[in-house]
Amino acid sequence: MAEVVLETHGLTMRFGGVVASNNVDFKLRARELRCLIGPNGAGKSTFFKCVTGLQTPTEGEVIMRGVETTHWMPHQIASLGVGIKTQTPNVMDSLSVFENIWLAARRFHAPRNANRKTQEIIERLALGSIARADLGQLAHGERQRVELGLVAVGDPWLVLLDEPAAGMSAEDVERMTEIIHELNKTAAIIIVEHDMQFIRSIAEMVTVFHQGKVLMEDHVDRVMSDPTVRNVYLGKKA
Amino acid sequence: MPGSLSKDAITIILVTAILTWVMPLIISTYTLTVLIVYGMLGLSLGLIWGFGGILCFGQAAFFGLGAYTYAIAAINIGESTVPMILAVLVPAVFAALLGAMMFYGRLTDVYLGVITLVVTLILFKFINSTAGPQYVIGDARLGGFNGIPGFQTLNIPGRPDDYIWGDSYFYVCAILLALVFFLVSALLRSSFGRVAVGIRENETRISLMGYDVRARKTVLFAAGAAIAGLAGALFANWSEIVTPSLFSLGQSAEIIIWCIVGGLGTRFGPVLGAAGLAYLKFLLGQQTMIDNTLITGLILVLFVLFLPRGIVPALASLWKVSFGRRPLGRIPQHRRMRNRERING
Amino acid sequence: MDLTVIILVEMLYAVASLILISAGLAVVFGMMKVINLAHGEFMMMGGYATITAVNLGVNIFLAMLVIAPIIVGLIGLVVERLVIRHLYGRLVDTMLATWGLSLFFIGLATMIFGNTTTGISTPIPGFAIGNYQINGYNFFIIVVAVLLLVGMLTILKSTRAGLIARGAMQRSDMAAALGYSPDRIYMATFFCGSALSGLAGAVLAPLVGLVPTSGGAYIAKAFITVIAGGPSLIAGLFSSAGFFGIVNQVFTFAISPVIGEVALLLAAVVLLRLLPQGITTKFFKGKL
Amino acid sequence: MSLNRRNFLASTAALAGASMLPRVAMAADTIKLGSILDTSGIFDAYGKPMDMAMRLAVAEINAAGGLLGKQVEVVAYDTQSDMALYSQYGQQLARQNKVDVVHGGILSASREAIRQTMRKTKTPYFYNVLYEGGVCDRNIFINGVTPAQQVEALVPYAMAKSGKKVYILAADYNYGQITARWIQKFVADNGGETVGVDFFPLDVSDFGSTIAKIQSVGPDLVIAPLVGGAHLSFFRQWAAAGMKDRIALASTTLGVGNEHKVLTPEEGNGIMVAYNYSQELDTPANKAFKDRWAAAYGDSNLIHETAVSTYQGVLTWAEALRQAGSMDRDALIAALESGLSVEGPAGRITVDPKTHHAVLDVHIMEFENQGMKVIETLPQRQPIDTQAVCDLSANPNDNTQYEIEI
Repeated sequence: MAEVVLETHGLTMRFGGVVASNNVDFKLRARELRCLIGPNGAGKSTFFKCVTGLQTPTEGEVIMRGVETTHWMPHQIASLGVGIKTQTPNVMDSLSVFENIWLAARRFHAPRNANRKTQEIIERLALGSIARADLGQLAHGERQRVELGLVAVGDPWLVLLDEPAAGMSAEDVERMTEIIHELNKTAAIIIVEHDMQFIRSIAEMVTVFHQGKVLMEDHVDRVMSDPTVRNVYLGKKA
Repeated sequence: MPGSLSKDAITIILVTAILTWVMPLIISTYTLTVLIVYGMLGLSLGLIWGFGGILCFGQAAFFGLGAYTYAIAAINIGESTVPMILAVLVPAVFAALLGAMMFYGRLTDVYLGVITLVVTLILFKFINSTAGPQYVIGDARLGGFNGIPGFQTLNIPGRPDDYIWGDSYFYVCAILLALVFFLVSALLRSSFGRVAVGIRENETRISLMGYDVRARKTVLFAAGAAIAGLAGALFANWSEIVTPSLFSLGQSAEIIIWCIVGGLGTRFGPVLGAAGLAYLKFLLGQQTMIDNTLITGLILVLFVLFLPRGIVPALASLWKVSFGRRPLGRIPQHRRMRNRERING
Repeated sequence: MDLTVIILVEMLYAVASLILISAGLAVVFGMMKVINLAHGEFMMMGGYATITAVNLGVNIFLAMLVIAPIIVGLIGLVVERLVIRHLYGRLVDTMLATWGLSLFFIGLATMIFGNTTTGISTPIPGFAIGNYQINGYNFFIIVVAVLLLVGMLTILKSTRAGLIARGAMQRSDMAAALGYSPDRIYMATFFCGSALSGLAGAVLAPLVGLVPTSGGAYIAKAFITVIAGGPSLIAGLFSSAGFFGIVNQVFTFAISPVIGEVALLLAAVVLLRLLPQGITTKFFKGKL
Repeated sequence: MSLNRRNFLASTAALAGASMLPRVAMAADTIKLGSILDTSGIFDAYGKPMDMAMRLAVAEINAAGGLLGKQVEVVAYDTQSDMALYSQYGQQLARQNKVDVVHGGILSASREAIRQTMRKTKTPYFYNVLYEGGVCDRNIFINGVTPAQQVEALVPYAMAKSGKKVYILAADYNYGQITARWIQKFVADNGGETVGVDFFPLDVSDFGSTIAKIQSVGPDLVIAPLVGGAHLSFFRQWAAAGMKDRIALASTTLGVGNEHKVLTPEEGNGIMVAYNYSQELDTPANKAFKDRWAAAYGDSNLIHETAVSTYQGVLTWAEALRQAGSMDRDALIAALESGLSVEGPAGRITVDPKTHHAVLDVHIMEFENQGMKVIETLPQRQPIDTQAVCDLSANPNDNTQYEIEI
């Protein structure tokens, strides 16, 4: 089996009296694609934020490729070669597509190489026609795609995506799926997602969160047919 | 930014040459000198605010620190070269420490504004209460409210008796401003500058790309302070006295007003805003009909309401609309950028 | 012993005057996320309104507690309609515009009242505590501050307007969704905030010599107090005014007034470094 | 903007487009008097009446036929209480407008900002404000009172009325620091004891803790050289605490900006001061002066110490010019150094040749019903503080502001 690239032990996050993430143990192997699902407030976004350094967990530890990163800042984690996309599009609106991607490329490459890498990604993601347009002028789907470009240009070995398909048209989702599969050839990927249809189309292994805990972890088909999971989603008692 | 650095350099040289030739025919060089100094001060805030998104309410602190450093060092050393260098270094180091304190504490927005404001107030109050004879640095009495007069002014390096003053001082200042302007252009064209603009646009994204936002903001903040410090030293040489009013909130306010009126996110805007408004103030002092404070206030309000992007960007987009290839597309961008500077409180 | 009492009273007074100075700014900031940098000038105008009214023969308490707040509130209303409402949601722009307004009002007051220091004397005589004389007016300031806090709490907790206000503080779009015009809410808020500033200026007027630039002395302190207080209106105001007031007075008595001021400012830096979003993000969370 | 104002009543000037351009040399058939004062901003309570006094003096000179057969033209700039503008306008006056004399400057910092420019350009400079003393420069003439002149008169009187233990509250800048030292010296000379000294920056306005502190020390007399609007709060809070009838109060600054008219009689009555001028000075010269002022400006309420100093400064300069008979600077200085005297509203003013400071009358006064009642007049006091360090006749190239060791 491939090496473990991400694991957490007893990851716990409390906000005042609320336990948003409760003693989560998690493992992810190289080039694995994993979806995190669960109803609103299940703790999947908190988990995501703790892993990416956007929040510091109250207890527990995060280990990436054998390095403990629990108290690291997001930029330190990103510098390891981890690509991160947050829930809302997080891009630089008054800069062009090229400039956006170039900034990401420049982090890991000298200026000349950064130019080349940027061009490559723009071609790969079919953004050529809008490369000079400012992000602020683009449609939602295009912005999401550019943000994936920002993630991809760094050649990550671990990619964390928070609701990448939210608010996108069917066509956009399809293109997104392709890109994710392409990324998955070299990187392990975690996707936090609501959209069951999208999950079915992309995932094999799924981790279900409920009330801050991992409810179950299994193949997507078995998870979908599991009565407990169904109840959780429909809001009935588990 | 369109164009290239070498093109920038040529433009800067041409514009400087023309202005230093034409302007003295209209305005006295003595007044022009201080307009240049203010222009440099405006540029220092324009750099960190317009391109780095750091709204500093205390840019005057670095200006004053530069001026006082120069005055104190000049009294102790008696030759102006080392004091000039110190006047750039001391504010830069001070800003680096202050910036590190703020940015590593993840302070942003108004909170950053409050800290810079408070630090300026502390410096002001401190300097203001040093009238007693016990406040001495080397041979220099700090002088409190009355300030420090009578220090060595700029001389040809190594020759303390050959003063640079009058017209030649004007040319020195003009060349220094051109040089600083060029360095700022170079900085903004470098990867560092482009990342800085990225930070202004979206701090989280830049840190998710793997850049250490805190360190970069600190460096940019220090660079702005170094420029303000240089401006302070030039000011000290011009006025031949330094007083605590250099540190005052009013001074900080003026710098912010210059940037707003001239135009944020441009290099030339703050310089123009500073020189223009300072000259306006100078002219207003020659009339007695309307209170000058009232006019300054009115200008600021009207600009925020009707021309929130400032003169230079407005002219630029007017130019684009009239002659440019590119349609209006870019215009709403800046407004959006400033809209985002709200608190999530 | 007597000195201890005096020091305690002076501390209470310092806290009370900080609360008064900051209340108007806090209301406007808490409700509208607008930093009104002309706040100090609103106070200055409150002072002038009081002095003018008293010189015209109005009872001083009526002038301070009724006339000045109403006049300044109305000025605030005009300012809101003409300037502020075009700038909602643009924090930095409103700060700059109100900064401009502050300069404008200084100029205006200079043209009307001139720059000579004016003032009225305090309406309450001093009295003795043991061997010490103390300014009786200090107690008046303390009482006004307490009444102000209690009043604000009551209004927010138990009136319909207070409920709407609390809703608007949490989510400004919620009030709109519930069918209240945000425009009217903002107008009302700005009126109240300005009136509070006017009240503070009026009540403090008998203690100081008033000049058109007097506002400048207050704005920095008010700004610091409000920001350090954080999101909760009353708890924030109370806790940060309490903290700064006590720090200030301890150092003032121990060393000198200057050191007291500097200590206050340093405390603000340290506080914001430790609690970057203000005191009430950590303590008194969720309180009003 | 420079205007040839025969009629100073036209005191407001239009902002004409022509002023955007620098002045080219103007017709040489007038004598140009440059004035540089804060007539807006926080110091205009001092500056505005000074400006009025200067214009009144010039108008009277012109009405009487001018000087050396020429009219005097005023070139005035408003420095807006901004130190940087002093440097700017100072240069403008000396180099561009090429004025024949400069009157003005209010704060010591503003004087120091322009003094060297005037010296370099050989433009005679009159500084008409009471100040901390010690300036020694052949190009400058100063006719305000200095600390020694005031304190020497005030301290013995105030101590005789109250007692030997003195507490000093002073503004924290040059003037306050130096004055506090002179007070300490004269308190000791008169057999008293200084029991406390506190300094306050000019923006301190809350004196509650200080008042408590003073009470814990228990002096007989408080001398308070406090300055400006914020410091006025002290006198308010002092009275509000009921301290006024318990401990006597004296000041060397209160009243200079007509502060006694702001304090109510209950707050002000009995405070002891010593100045060169008081509106209540009962002399024919003062009465005539007040009438002329009232004729020009409506009423004479705004007249204060530094306004009268300015008026007397212009008179001194005019008299010297008449005696010199030419516009030459050295002739002017020689005339001034000849022990020249003029009679002003506040009595006789004589130029001290050694220091270029003024020998003048000092009046001990007490506040009474918003006026300053003259108790005793000490005629022709010498500026002994500056005389101790400065001798321009022996050392004409001196160019320092001395700190006088006491």
